[in-house]
Amino acid sequence: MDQIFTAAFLVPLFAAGVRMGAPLVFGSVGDVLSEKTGVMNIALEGEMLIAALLSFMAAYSSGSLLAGVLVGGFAGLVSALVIAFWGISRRQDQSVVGIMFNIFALGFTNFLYRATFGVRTDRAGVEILATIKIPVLSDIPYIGEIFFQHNILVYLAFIGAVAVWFVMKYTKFGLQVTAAGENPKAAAAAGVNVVRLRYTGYMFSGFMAGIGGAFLSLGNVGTFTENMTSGRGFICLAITILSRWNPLFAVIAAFLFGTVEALQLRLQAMGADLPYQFFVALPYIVTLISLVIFGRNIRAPKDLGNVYNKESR
Amino acid sequence: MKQTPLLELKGITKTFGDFTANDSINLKVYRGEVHAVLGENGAGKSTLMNIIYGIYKPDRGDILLSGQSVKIQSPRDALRHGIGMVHQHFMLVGMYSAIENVCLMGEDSALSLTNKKKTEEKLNELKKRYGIEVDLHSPVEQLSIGMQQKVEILKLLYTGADVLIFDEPTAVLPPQECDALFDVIKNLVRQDKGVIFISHKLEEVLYISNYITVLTKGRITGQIHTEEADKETIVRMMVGEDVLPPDFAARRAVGTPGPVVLEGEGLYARDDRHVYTLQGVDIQIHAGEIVGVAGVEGNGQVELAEVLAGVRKARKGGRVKIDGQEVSTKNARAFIDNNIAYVPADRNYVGSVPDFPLYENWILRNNHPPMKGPFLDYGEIRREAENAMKSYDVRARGVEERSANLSGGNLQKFILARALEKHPKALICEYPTRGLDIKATWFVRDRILRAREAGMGVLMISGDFEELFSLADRILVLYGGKIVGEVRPETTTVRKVGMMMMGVNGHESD
Amino acid sequence: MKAIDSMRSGALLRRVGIVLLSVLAALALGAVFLIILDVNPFTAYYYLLVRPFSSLNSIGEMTIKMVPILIVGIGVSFTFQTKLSNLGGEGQICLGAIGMTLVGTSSFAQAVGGWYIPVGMLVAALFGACWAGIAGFFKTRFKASEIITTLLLNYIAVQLLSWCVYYPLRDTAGNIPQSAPVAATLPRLIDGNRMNLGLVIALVCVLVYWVVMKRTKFGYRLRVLGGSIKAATFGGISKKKYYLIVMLISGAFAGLAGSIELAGTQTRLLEGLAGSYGFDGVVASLLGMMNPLGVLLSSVLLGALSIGAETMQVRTGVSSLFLNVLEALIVLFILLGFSFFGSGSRRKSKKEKEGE
Amino acid sequence: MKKVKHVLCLLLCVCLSAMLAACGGDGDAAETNADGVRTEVSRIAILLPGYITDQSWNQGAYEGLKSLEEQGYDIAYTEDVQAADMESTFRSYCSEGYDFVIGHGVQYGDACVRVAQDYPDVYFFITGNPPAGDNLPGNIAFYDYKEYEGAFVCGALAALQSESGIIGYIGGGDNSTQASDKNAFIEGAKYADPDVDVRTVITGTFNDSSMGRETALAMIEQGVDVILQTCDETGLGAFEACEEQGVYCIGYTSDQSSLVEGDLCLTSLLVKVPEMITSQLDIIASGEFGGLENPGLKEGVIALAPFSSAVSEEVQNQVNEIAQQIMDGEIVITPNYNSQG
Repeated sequence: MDQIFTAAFLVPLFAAGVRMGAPLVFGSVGDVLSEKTGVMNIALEGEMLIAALLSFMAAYSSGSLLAGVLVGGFAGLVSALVIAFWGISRRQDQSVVGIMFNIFALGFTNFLYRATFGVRTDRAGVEILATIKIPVLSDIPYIGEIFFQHNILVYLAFIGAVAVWFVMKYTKFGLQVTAAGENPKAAAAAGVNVVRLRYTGYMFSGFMAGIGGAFLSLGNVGTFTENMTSGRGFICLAITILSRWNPLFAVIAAFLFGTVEALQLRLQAMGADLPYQFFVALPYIVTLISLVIFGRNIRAPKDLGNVYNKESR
Repeated sequence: MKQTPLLELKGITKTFGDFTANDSINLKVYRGEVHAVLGENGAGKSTLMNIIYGIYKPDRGDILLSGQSVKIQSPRDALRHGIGMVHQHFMLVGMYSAIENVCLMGEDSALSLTNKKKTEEKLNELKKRYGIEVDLHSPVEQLSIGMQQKVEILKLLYTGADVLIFDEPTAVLPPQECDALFDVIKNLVRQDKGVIFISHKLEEVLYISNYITVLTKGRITGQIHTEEADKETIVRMMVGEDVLPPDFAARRAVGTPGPVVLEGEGLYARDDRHVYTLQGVDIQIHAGEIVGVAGVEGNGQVELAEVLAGVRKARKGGRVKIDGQEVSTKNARAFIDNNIAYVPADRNYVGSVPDFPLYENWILRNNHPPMKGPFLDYGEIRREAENAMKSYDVRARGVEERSANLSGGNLQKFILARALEKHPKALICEYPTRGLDIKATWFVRDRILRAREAGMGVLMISGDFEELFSLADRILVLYGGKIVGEVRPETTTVRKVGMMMMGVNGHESD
Repeated sequence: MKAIDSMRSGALLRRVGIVLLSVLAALALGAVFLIILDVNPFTAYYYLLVRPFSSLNSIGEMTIKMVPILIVGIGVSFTFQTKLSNLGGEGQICLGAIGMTLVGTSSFAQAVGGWYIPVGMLVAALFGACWAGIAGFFKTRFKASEIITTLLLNYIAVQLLSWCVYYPLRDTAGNIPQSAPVAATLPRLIDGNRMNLGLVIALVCVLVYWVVMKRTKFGYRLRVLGGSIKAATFGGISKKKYYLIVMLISGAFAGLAGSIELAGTQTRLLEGLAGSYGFDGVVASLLGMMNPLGVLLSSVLLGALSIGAETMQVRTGVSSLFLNVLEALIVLFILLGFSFFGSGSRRKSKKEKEGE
Repeated sequence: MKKVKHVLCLLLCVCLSAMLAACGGDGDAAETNADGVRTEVSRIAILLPGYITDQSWNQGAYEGLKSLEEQGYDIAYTEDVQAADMESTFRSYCSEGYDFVIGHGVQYGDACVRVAQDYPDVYFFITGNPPAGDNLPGNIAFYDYKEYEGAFVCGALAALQSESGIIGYIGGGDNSTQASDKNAFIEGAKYADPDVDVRTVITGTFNDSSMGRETALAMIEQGVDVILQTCDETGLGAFEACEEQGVYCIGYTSDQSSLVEGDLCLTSLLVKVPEMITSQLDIIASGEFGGLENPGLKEGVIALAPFSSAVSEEVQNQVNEIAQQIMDGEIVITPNYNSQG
């Protein structure tokens, strides 16, 4: 397939990989921080879905995409707050609560969408976020097209990832985050408020997932469709592991996943002679295999998933 | 010297449900003074310290700092008020260096950039002032226990703590490091800090402190200036009566030991972090002898015990033989079938399943529990457990009791009963009396001696010199994963063994 | 699962109260949603909760839904006992259904008729076990989180099933992407009622689970592993071995559920066959707290809710997706209820611990 | 045993809450029944494979149903009915007294046949071809409309309209209708222009609009300049991409020109779902219900929406002629239900 190794094929492929990876970057970068504090955000899927709807509703009623994105982030944050109440304050099993929240979100968005928009023949839609070409950078051959001709949220995803990486590596907050996930008792003894820190991490993760959800509805299609996250939240969890809890690696892993997804669409269109089911399953197979290959000997935060109880001995 | 106390507790009471852990505790700590709090495990010392440190909230009572009443809601508050605590289990993040661990602390805003240079300078200054020598750059999990303790102390000094609480600081240290610790503490009080020193060891309390408070079952049963105190008074304060410890050393075996029952050749093993902590050990345990193993924690003694008990793989071709027959260390069940009994250090999560009732814990580490056809015969299991609990004086509401609800002493007796009930060939025990009260300790030691008298080979890992010297027939000293010396307790001294544990004077056995 | 531990303790009356209040609170909150939709909540709840039990026929329908949930729930309970989470029920059901189809449409099945069913079930269980075994193998060999791998395997299994009905297993007669019908269906228990032999098999599964967990060395070992991994090592119980075995077992159960859904209800392989049984099984196991009878009752509840939701949609127009909201609320409120009021045991234990 | 007690309390709670709910219940509505051959139905229900908000296949059915409601019929619908729930949903409608139950899609055939035998008084209707087998009950009607005829014409239109000579088809991938559409689209395109290059992608989902958008973008990169989508909500995303890139597209099921800006939506492949459903009522009235029908372009069940201004007069004529030829039987299309080529 010499068609594949041409700039005309590869450049748009990688550009699409960036585009499709961006919502995953939001989800997984947030989750990286949250998992570093010791809480796994299994509810990403549900948070994204609720945010996708609410951001669309806000953008639709206000006419402002910015308002939509902000509401999306806020919706994710509030969802996370609710889950955190169960998972951190009430010390319930985080994965059980997360799974239940995902189930809840599917029904809730259906309910809310219908209650708000009813069933209409015309389509409730908004303009999607415009593509912004970064001056100068977007003119670089190949690179410009791949990285610098996207909507604002794609850039924000990258900036967000770098910012989280910087904060985790160079600030006291970053040290505290890792300490809370490694040894919460030691962190507490050092004066860190572990519960508050875990809330912060989790809600940040919810906020990011919310922006990721807004990306789906406002960045891609300008409307909400039922269950539009289609499992992306779970992929984000896999990416978090692949990234070894490093936000920059999370960007790379998300990009990898997006590219495989983009690739399968292109291979199909080019008439590759395989059943389509194989292509549809391909990104998941790749993720599974990379988990096995790159996921070996990784060191997860020691206290990940454990309930922190201040007064326990 | 009677100025305002630096720290004063007034009527501190803390209950957990119906259980009173601290009952109206009054206590004063002055600058330049070491105030020892003495008591057995479960006497409420840790609860009290956790209250001072803001981890628990007291039900009643006041905490006064330099005469001012303060509310301490969290460790953060405590640090802000100048109270620091060196925990028994160090509160350090293992993957961080000393500098990073220190950076975690402090008042500056969370989003401020970490300034490692500045922190390092200040730490170096503190090191000089208090005479503490420690590596600031390696991840603390790679440092020795004594070093980690020093990092803890530095961390507190860095935040400007005036009151330093030491929670059983010597429990994990070899004797030489204890001396170094005492030097540090003396330096601290010389610089006008106040120190609370928690311990259950009489000698060191008498050595280091200026004032002693004795806690028993949550109440203060005695307060005395150290210069007025002697051992007998304090023991009386603790147990309320005169009790003499039995003389275990008198029961030392005489004559030649029996044949080798358990043997290890060229044993190498990795710990849970995949680090080789056991680096080639040959060991033979004869029937009818107690082999003591001494060493600073983390020098391979736990891994040695685990390999010999069959729960950790021997690597690099190391072999274990039981009665001369080689048994694969990959197969824990073979060890169980060959009747190698094991009493692990962690009673609550290794030696038992905390949520299981006692009768279910009775058949842990048992390949052939009583069966009725294909099913477990719980009737028989209960009977066995009940009988053993009677003969080992395990006090619990019954076999239905969850093992998590047992006190340390009772649980240890239960585990020992289970290990010895089948008359094993060899008994391997790790820190058998750690954290037990005096009477339970005596009971366990007596049973270990009886096991030897019944012809078992016993391997006993201990951090307690009194225990090693009074029970063991010979003591192996481990350092860096190797045996650096073998001594007979009658012919050596604690100090010599301590030197060997530090890697000094290896092989200089009497 | 700490959440569950806290539930196991406490007096009977107290727990009845907690569960009751939690369910009521969840229903009350759900009622708010219904009122917004302009639906009388009492009417809706009548169809949702009471109607499914109103006739033998609807009870029969309920069992059809309940059986796969129950069997998957039992399988998942095995993994929860060791504190592993098998969220791959959906994929394992798909694989089981494929296995059943392979046997059921073979010439062997044509020859022996209904007798192919036990063979088919065995093959289905084997297929399901292998699928879960992949996750189990990755867990034990590469330490890959079984939560993530089982979820990923679901997506792959759904495509695998789709491929099967499009290509190798497609019925040559007719133009629909589905397999040929199997040679015989599961016998029904009552004439004119859809209740079938699957119910008996499911109940046997419950019994097997109960006996294995409570009365055998194997079950004992699984529980030790779940109680404390280190205690398991101490007891000579190989973590890797039992993790793998337990994943295989739970996969086998899900595969069995797939085969019953296929031979009892669908009669041929088609897409979407696994429905939401995979996650419902997890919910049943959690709600029933891994107790055999509890899982059974939770499955009855979930089966009834799922039939009730259909009736509710028919009668009141409330989307059956509302069920998701209600199901989640019920579980979350029960967890919440126990976290607030179910901690009576801890205090007691402290006292006992110290007061020897 | 403690655990048993716990379980008992769970049971108790379920029962109590059920009873509580029952207190407020208003009891059953009267079950309907009528003996003899019925020529009239009053309560109509439909099982949908997707959501009624998809602007497409499902929404069309919903609109048909709504128009019946205005005529005084009692209607109900259930969305997203997957294989696991098909039969029980059919049964719950039957037992709730609905006398005309529709399965909206070929996949409902099997379950319907099983249910229909138990409810001979109820009329059933499947919008697709019947499952294999001889003994189909008489109370089911199948409606195997020739959607592929429309797809053929769309293929021709796309080929004629394309400047690059590359056109695309995006399918959801779930059923034989889709496969025959895809194959007829290719056939039609080749008929109009033997050199045309047709790119096809099956997304595997009908409700992931983001995926639809990316699929269309991927095609557009490869030079595709006319796209037909037949994948409901996923297709909405494809429209978004077409709009963004200024590429022509063809709508599906209903006239979707309003969903795309300007004149980019060339036409729509109309499947007159509402008419399909309403026409059955006339058939029931005539007493001739049942069996299989095969309507297509000729019968007007499949049609093209009005062309947009972007389609030249000439192309319009050519396309109309091809459509006419199909109606006249001059072009005979053999449906190919195999999704792979």
